[in-house]
Amino acid sequence: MWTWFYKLASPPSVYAAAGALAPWFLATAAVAIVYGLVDGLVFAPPDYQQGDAFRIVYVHAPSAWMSLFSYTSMALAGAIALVWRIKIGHAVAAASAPIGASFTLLALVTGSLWGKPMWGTYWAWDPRLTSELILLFLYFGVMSLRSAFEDPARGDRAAALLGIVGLVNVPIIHFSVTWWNSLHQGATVAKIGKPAMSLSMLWPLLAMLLGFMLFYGAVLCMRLQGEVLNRERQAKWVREAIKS
Amino acid sequence: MNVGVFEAFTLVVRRELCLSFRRPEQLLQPLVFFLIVTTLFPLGLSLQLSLLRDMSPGVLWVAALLSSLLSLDALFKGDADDGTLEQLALSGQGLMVIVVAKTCAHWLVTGAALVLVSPVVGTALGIPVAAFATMMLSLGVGTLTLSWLGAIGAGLTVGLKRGNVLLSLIVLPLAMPLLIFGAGATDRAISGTNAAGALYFLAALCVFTCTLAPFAATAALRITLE
Amino acid sequence: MNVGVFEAFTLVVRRELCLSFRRPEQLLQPLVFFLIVTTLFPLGLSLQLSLLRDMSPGVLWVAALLSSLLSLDALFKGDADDGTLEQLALSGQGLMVIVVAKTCAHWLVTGAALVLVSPVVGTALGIPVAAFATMMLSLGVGTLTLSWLGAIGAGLTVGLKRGNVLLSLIVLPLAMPLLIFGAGATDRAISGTNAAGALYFLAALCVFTCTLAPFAATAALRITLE
Amino acid sequence: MNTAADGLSVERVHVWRGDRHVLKDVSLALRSGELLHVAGPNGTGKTTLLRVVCGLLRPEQGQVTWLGQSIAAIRAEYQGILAYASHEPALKADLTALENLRFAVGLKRRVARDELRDSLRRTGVEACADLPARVLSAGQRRRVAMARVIAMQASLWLLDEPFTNLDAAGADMMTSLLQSHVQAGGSALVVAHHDLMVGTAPMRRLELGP
Amino acid sequence: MNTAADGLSVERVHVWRGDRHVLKDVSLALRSGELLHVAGPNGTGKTTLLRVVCGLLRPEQGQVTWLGQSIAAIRAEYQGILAYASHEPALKADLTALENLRFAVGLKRRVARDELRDSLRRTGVEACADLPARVLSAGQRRRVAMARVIAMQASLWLLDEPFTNLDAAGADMMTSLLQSHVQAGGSALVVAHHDLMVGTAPMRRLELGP
Ligand code: HEM
Ligand SMILES: Nc1ncnc2c1ncn2[C@@H]1O[C@H](COP(=O)(O)OP(=O)(O)OP(=O)(O)O)[C@@H](O)[C@H]1O
Ligand SMILES: Nc1ncnc2c1ncn2[C@@H]1O[C@H](COP(=O)(O)OP(=O)(O)OP(=O)(O)O)[C@@H](O)[C@H]1O
Ligand SMILES: [Mg+2]
Ligand SMILES: [Mg+2]
Repeated sequence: MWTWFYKLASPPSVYAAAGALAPWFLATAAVAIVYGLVDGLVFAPPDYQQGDAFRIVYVHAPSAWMSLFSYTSMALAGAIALVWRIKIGHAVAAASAPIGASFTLLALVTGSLWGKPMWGTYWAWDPRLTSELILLFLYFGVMSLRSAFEDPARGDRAAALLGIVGLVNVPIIHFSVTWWNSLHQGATVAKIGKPAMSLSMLWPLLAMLLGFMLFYGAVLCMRLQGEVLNRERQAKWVREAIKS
Repeated sequence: MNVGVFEAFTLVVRRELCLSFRRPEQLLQPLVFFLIVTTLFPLGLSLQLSLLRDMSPGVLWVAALLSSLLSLDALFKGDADDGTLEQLALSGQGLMVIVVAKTCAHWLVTGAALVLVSPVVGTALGIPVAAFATMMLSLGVGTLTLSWLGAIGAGLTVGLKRGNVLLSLIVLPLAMPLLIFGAGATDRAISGTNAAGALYFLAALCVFTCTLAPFAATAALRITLE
Repeated sequence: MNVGVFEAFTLVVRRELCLSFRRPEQLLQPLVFFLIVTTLFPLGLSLQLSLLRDMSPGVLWVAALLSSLLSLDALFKGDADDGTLEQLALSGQGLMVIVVAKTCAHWLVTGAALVLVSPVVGTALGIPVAAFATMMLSLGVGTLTLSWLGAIGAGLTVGLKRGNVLLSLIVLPLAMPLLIFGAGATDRAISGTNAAGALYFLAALCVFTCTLAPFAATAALRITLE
Repeated sequence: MNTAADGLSVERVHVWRGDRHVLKDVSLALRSGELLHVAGPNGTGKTTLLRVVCGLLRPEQGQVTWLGQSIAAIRAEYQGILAYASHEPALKADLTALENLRFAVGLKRRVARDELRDSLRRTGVEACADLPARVLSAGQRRRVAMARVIAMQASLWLLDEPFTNLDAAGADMMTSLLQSHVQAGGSALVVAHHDLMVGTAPMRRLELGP
Repeated sequence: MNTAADGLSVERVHVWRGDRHVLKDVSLALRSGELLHVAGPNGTGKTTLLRVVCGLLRPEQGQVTWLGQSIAAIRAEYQGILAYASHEPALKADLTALENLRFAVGLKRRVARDELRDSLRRTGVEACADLPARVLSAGQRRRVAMARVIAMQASLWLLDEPFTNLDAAGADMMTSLLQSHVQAGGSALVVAHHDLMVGTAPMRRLELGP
């Protein structure tokens, strides 16, 4: 069982798998995002309070969710690599950090663009917004820590550890709206039982989430290939792969 | 004649204190830094005294945070530079004992000292005497938490040149909740409302950090030592 | 084939920039520190948004000051630790050329960079766009002055362990006038009044410092080198 | 069966640094009462080997065992019996020579101040006992570092160029220290660029190639 | 009249460090084409003497002159003709060996990159030219430091234990470098604990006592 797992996690097979998966992810992501955008921006009814301004939610919420999701997966990949010494985990973590940081930035930007019509300001020092900003700083910290080391192996492990430590921030972001009174709106979609959103608005949102997720997968696969090549540049299989 | 964990702990603490007291002016530096930063702010605000009152908890806490942080980057760096960290790591004592001892010693010479001097700063910032107890308690708990967060950061950045800025980058985001609740507690104490909630939260944060951070800091140091 | 003063100056500046760019993330660190400190303050104020507006110039300036300061302690220390400072001192070039070159390079990678990023921070702190020009101008002049003041302090404290806290002690008091007028200029620009007076004063301060500080910093370095 | 179960054994160790394969399949065995002289041109990995043997560096392949057990598994015991002297003397500049010894040796074994003074006397720097390490000369620092090794009473010495900065008398002292250490049943791994002239000890030599 | 007006001359220099009278009335003279070997037990002030000669340390009494003029008076010219190699190799860890040379030598004279590479080749570390100094071994660093001395084309070499960390081949290289330097009319003050075997050069020895 374990040998099977290690074989699967070996760099050549990961490289091959990532290469094979990336186009599929990209294609399905395109379909989901196009459906989500068309349905969300054109067909979904305007909000009774916010009018059309609410439509930015179709970018904002998925990218905000993805910022948390990719942080968590980065930290988990790092943890797995740290504990079981599976090197490919570091490559996954290194590949997902910049993607996650981009999602975070996107969430921050779309959020503040939305904030202007809703709250009358681009930025407020609200717990949700602040903790999301902290997430961005954490991404920066992880990335710069990794590159600050001369020895890539140590940089990987140091970054993995910081990623794990920073994981405490994720629940804070998620629950900040319930723990403190906040400008930001509370959980709307994930309310168990009945979502506080009409289904015609919800479907495109879910499609966008799915699309973002697949897009993340696609970019991750592509970046992972680059990481693996760079890390294994001494290995025989890479030389052969480059030659052929 | 093996050396027990407790003995090793006291020995390392004594070593650190000895190093600190070897240069008495160094002991005073975080304190004086704290004093200076707290006096800077009112200046930066063009002396609008009415503002000062409202912002004193924030100023107090930011100053405490920065002055604690500034001294944190030397936590392991000095020992790494002159090779004594290797000797400590090969001492046969677990690395964790050494990390815990060094962090406690750091807190004693910065955090604890800062708490003692805080009434002076508090007076200068116009914080009422009635709020001093809460202020000192929250600062004590807060700086201890901070020393531990900083130990993780210092462990991760030891051996990096100009690690101190990277250290701030790592530690400051983690320290934000601390700041919010610490300043919140002080603020409530000043306005006379009940600060117990924020204090409890600070204490919980401290317990949480002090339980987990030793492991994280030790792991961090081990990673960078290799 | 003797090396002229100007050639030596450019060589040292290139050396410093090369050292900075060798680790691109280090270049970003003072900036990110600046961003972080400016986000810390509002948190420390328990989110009283009304306050924020009034104190934004103070926050901006204190953050600029601290982030410039943090990187200053590495100005000569790195070179002193690895023995290259001795080599520079024996290079046949006057020590002053080297001091001036190192300080200018320091300003380029911290001060100038900080000015460029200040609009972002300004937006977060709610500073109106109309005030940006004054803010950036004053920050540019101010950080240059600060780099020079810091060079004196760094010259005096090089060779001391944990000199960075001592450095702050030396530089911060000197930087107070800077802070007052810098924040004053920004404040006036925000409220729409004429900031020229404060700006002139800042410029005068800068010229004064840039004329005298090279001598002071060189002398300080020479003292500690012996 | 493992023939090296009664001492230090390094088995087929490989270490890469950056793109360089620094240690290529290095093996060695060292028993009590033995001295191994590690030699080789600059940059061939002698220091790296010593750090691997200490446990400061984990080899990518191969293993290091002590009494048949992997040193990572018996970390604390193993560290208890070894003394490492690196390229630098590893002294705190602000502490006196004596305090330096006290805080370093004190973590390994309970030790009286007189004993520490005695080991400083054996390396010829008793006069510097109460001077801060900052003001000591290069050779004096090296001697203090050696006094630390002695005071640790370790059975395995790992010394990286211990003759560096020592004057002629110091080199003789170093040689006789090594000799009495191995005669008392200790073992030592010594990196040095010139020949060791340790008279009676059974000495072997490991030459690392480029 | 001053007999040493055509070279370096140290006259009755005294230096105190803390309570210690480290240099007691030291005098020496060194002309072009000469090599002076400074020897003496650890801690007798050899490094201190070298720093005094460099001008890094001002003696409490006595004076150091070059061509009859006090070195403090002709600081820039004097520094232009000397090359000092201290106990540490004095390299920036983040810069490559080549960049280290470029920024250090470039302040003394205009120098082409090929020339620097050539001096690295002469000290046997051309292969390390583009590695950051951080990853070099102790001996490799020492060789880079020596390459810097060569590239400076200085007429006065002040070397503090230049044989440290060098392997046998490195020591031979060092000796022949010294030899060709003095044969070309340069002069050198070399601190070393063992005998220098520089064949033909007129070599003198200054023994510092405790
Ligand atoms: C810079 C400003 C903003 C930031 C940093 C931000 C951040 C976030 C984050 C991190 C989430 C994900 C929360 C989670 O998964 O638990 C989120 C979700 C969401 N945000 Fe924002 N937000 C901002 C502004 C806004 C504004 C102005 C609105 C609209 C009034 C808004 C509406 C939403 C909605 C509807 C969700 C989905 C809620 C859910 O079902 O969980 N956000 N935002
Ligand atoms: N990141 C890296 N990239 C390339 N080479 C490296 C890297 N790190 C270390 N090296 C090389 O590994 C070797 C390290 O060797 P080590 O320090 O063990 O040498 P040594 O045998 O102790 O030499 P010396 O006698 O000079 O002390 C050096 O040749 C060095 O250049
Ligand atoms: N502040 C001080 N108080 C007392 N003694 C001091 C002080 N500073 C330096 N010394 C002594 O001065 C001497 C410095 O000598 P120096 O470093 O020049 O020796 P050296 O001949 O180079 O020795 P080595 O061969 O070990 O390199 C040492 O003996 C040192 O102990
Ligand atoms: Mg070595
Ligand atoms: Mg010496």
